[in-house]
Amino acid sequence: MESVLKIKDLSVNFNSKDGIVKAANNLNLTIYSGEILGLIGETGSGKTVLGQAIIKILPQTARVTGEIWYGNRNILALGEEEMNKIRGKEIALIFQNPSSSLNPSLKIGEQIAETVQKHQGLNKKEAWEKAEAILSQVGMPPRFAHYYPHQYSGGMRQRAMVAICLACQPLFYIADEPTRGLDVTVQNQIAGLLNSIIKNGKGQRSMLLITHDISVAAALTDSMAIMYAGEIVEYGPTREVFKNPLHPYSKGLLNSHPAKGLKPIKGFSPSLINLPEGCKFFSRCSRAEKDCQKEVPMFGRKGGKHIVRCFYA
Amino acid sequence: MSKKIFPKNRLLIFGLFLLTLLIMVSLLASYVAPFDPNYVEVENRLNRPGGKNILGTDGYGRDIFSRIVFGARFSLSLAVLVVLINLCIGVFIGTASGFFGGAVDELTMRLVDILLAFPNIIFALLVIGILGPSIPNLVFALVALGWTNYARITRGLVLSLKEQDFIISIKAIGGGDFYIITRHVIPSIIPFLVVLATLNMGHMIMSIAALSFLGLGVQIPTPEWGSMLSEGKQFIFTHPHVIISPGLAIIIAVFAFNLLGDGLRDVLDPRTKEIIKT
Amino acid sequence: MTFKFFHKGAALVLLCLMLFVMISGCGSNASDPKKVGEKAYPSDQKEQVLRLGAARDFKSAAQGRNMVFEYLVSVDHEGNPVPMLAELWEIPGDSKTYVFKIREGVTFHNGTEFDASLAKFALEYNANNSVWGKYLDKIETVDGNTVKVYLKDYYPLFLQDLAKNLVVSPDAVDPKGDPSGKLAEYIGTGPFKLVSYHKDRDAELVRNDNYWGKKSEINRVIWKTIPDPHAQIVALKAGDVDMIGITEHHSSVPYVEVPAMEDAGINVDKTSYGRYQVLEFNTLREPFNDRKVRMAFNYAIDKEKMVRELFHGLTEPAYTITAPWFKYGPSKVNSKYFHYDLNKAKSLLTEAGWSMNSSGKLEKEGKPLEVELLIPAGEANADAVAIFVQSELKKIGVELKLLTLESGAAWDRSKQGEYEMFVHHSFCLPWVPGGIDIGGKYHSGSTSWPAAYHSPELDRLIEEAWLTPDESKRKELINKVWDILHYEAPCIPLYDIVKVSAYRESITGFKPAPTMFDMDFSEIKIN
Amino acid sequence: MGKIIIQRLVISILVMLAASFLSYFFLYMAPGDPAVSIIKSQTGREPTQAEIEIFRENRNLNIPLLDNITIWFGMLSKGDLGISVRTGEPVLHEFKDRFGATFLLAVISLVLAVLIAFPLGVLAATRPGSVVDHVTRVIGLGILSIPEFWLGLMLMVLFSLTLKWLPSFGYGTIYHFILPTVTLSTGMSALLMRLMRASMLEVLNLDYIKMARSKGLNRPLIIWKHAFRNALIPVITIIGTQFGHLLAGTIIIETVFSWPGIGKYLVDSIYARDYPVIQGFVFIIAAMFVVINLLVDLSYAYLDPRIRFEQGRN
Repeated sequence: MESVLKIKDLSVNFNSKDGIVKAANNLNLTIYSGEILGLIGETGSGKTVLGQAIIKILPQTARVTGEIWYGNRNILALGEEEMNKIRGKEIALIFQNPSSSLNPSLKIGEQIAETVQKHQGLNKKEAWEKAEAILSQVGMPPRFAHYYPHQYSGGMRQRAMVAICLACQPLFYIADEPTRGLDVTVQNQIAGLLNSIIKNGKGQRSMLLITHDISVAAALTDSMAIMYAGEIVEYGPTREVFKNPLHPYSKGLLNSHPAKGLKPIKGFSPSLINLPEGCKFFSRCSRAEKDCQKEVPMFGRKGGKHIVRCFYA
Repeated sequence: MSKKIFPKNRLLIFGLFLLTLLIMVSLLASYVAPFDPNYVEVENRLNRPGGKNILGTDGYGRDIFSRIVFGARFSLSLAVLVVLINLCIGVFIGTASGFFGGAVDELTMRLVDILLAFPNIIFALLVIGILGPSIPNLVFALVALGWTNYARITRGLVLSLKEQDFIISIKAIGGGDFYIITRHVIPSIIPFLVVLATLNMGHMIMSIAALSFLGLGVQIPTPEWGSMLSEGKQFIFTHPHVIISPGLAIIIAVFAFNLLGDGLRDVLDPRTKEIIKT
Repeated sequence: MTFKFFHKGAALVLLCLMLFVMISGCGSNASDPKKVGEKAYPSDQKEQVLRLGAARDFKSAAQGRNMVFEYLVSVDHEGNPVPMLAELWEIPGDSKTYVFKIREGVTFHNGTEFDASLAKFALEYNANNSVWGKYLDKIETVDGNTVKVYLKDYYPLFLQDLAKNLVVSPDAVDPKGDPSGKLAEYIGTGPFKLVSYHKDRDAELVRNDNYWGKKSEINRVIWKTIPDPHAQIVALKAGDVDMIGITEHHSSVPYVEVPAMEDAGINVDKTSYGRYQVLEFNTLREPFNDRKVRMAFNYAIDKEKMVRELFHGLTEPAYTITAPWFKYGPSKVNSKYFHYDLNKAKSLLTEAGWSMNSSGKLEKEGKPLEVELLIPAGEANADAVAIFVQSELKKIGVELKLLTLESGAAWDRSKQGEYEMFVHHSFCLPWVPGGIDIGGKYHSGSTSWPAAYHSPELDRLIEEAWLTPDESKRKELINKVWDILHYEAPCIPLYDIVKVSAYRESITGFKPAPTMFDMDFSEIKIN
Repeated sequence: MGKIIIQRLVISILVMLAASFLSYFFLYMAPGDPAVSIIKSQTGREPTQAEIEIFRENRNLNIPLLDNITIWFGMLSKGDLGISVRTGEPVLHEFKDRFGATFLLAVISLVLAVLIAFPLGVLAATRPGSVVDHVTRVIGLGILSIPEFWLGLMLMVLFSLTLKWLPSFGYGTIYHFILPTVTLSTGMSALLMRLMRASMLEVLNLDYIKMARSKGLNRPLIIWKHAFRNALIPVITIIGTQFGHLLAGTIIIETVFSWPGIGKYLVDSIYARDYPVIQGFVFIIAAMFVVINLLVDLSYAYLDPRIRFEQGRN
């Protein structure tokens, strides 16, 4: 399979009043065309930062190092103007929390149409027609284009959000917690919608699905990366990871799922400001040994594509 | 913390420095001022700056510098007085209104709405114009409407505090209203009040000066900055120095309070920024 | 979607409405002040345009009205009645009947001829607003140019009152021809006609070519309202106006500006109208119930220095209660009575029982000599005078406190006698100077000044003078009044508030009008 | 929305009535006789008792307080604000004749201030911590510390007296507008700039701005179409509530520049105790205040669809 996006040694730091926040540390990740890659982790593990780093909309205070290869272009080396040709047109970001991510003072139709206008050079009228078409594509009546976000229900807003991202038919999608805060039935609808977008892409479209929801990840993704404290700790095809989680954190995460009996991991994830040396999971790990505290474990390959960052897995 | 604040808040430090200077000058006015601010010597009137009168003399031959120095004492203490009265009334009404709610709240907030609708300088003009210029009338005119802003903001803060877990839990374990208000509510809103009062100080100094300028402020021959401008206005085209330096004194004092308030707003609590906009 | 329509629509309609109302509200006068300004420049050599900078709105200033309207009887500088639209008058017998002979050949600006019946109308119109109206019995026209006025009682000020009664056309009042109507249009007989007027901005007048008297050389007068005196001076220096100060009864031109104006080549003219600024004593209270203290205060103030330093020597210090040259003025008293003399002041105070204590302050029985000077807000130059007097009195150990009150409140205090010293200015023409008016200050019946100096002897003399139609007898009585008053020193006369008029060099022939409410343009020319 | 407007209108009318009643009451209780002050201002001397009586009778000043108030409300219901004691002209005329000048001064200054403040505020907000941001902050604070009337006097000294470029007073040509409007708009623009910056900063940190960026929209479009419009809402509210401040500033500036507006007239009427004028002016000013607030509400609804629709549903 062809890779769409290759992340190499990506680190993201923020300067804050209290010190340097290390939101991502030496991340490496490859997304292949046609696949949905799940990025799983607790809140605050740096998932969202990764998503926004790919499309380069992190705040100015962020310091990003490493490489992100999109096709043959290193996104991190691109200028703002070139980047604007990629954003929305080739890579789209589906935000979490659509109620705050949709502009309250613009009609949904306008928010879709302006992307089309920008990337496809259509005039206003054509862009609006297109916007209505896209809305019906995501399962909403075209007249809803004339409504404002606050007139939509939560599920409809998420659909509208998907519609905005779908507007220019990009090939690569980043979906950031797309099902968060929705009813279960609506969650399923949105998940189905996302799935159909990728599956209808004839192997051309791919998606990075950022979520903390294990069941959504299990249902949608082809492969999975588990993130903890700014690092990826385990990666592999979804089925294998689920069947046989290797990292102690992955095990805990999968076990904390209600379906498996709700066994929470003891302790809290470390603050991203004062990260411990060595394995970041050390303090909460039941299998930890002394050397875990000294050195960050390297990835070990456990058959096929399944890799894990743990000395004892 | 302090190490990091320092370079970022040079303006705050500068404001604090200016203010300290002003307070020192007004406290030590009789030592700083070279002359009696009310000593009239008509033979020496309208001297240009320089010589034994650093900032020159006014239309009656009084030393402008000495008048500005004593004026600092007067203008500052009057503004402080007005702000304090406003603060006390506003906090009292705002707290009562926000904490107890109900009909009292409804009634006071309607009253506040009505009073806020009144342009305060126009009101002061009306009051002093009718009752005559005097310090009690001036204070009354500025207080009659001045407390409303404090009441409004205090009420808002108290309302949001009331919903917070720690207040609810103190209430649950049987803490009395008075105890909660004095020990928990008021202390938590102090940072906001400090910022508000500091910014309000500058505004008050200007309002008092404006009213004095219109001849509605303090009695002659009190050395007050606004009335110095009012008296000096007749010399604007012949001897502009008479109105330049008192004006600069007002600017420096107001600037000091504005810098301080603005800086404090950044330092004290990030929420102050959202609540106190101007 | 009806809501959407409602909102955008309503917002727009309301906005438009507001704007329309606001603009139409101001449209009536926002349109053409520029026109006036443009016309103001005398492009045509033959046309003489005089631009006046005035502190007040044209219609609210007596000087403005007096360009358009005239009186039956006017007064001269000293207060003697002189003929105007009444050529002459007779007071046959009982001094209650006046016969006026109306000037012939006078027409109103609308073309109607002025005659006895119109004079009768004007008198009836004014009777409603004048004190003499209360004494009025009836008005009769004897023939085409004779009017007879019958008063119920003798009223000595009748002719002087007429000198402030405008002769208006019946067409000028609303409703037309109704003597109790109100003045609506400026239709008079005066030397100028009003052609355009914008409230608080300007007015334009053209010469009345049918004027009965000496016609002015000026074809057109532009009245520009500039409330601020300093702005007036700038306008004069910049050539935006030709003349300032003439349109006010008070001196509106600050004395301090005069030297700089003279340096800038501007002619400055000062005219005394006998208006004196005085400090009144409360003679019912300590310490001013003692004549010696009142005299001491008079001696203690160096008026020469005050006038020289504060007023640039433009005015004259005052040593009589009012101007001696008035018809009923104190011409016979010793005017040098209260010249500056610190030693005399000190010894008078010692005589009065006040002695200097160790801290340089006067005291009597342990009580320091502290008095309060009440200043009605807005009294011209009062602040300057007060501060000067304060510093002068300090030299003899008196502490003077200053209290400025809103003028209404200050006058209420005077009515109640609740003051120690009070700064104000005296009566002036065309009203009879203080003392003779029964309501005046120094008669015990005065409601405004119950605490001024009063005595039964003074009351008797004043009443007698009031009721004596014979001029020489009356003058004799009045001289006695002034003698008593100047002996008792009931006030401190300070200085003569001269009216300052300033005009550009190109203007010649300026002549001060007989009263401060009039303007005389008969000789003025612009070169 | 309709309901809200009606509710507001009712409150506003109450406010207006209360305001004029209060001002009237104040005047009535205050010392001093309007007859005396008005005759004094016209003749420059103390009136005699006889003159005062005539004047009081002619101008209806002898009517007791309560009767006068009922008369006034009766006239008000017919749109009549009474007749000025001082000039004998209808109050509404007096107001209309002067309001244009005040309105023009206030509006031109406000427009000028908006034109200066909004771009600068946006500029500072889009570059937080930059030199531009710091400089505008310090200058803004500095300007806010200058008393308006003093600034007016200084500009007068500089541009009229020293440089002789501009007229110092009066009304008429465009040049007459420059100094007063510049004076008024200076302080106003500093205030608006600070508000705009704060509001813009807040909006720029919101999710939908990131969303707009992620769509590949260019910066100007994001700033002006997405952020500015939303940042405007709180600023407009404050402009509305600051209207009284603006009017007050105008009154002081009018006395400095001899501007023939309502400000100076109101001050003079207060001194002369011209009851009907003060009462009427206070009523009209309160009414304007109410209308401005209503306009602000409407523009608010226009800018922020949430309010428009949610309240419309009620």
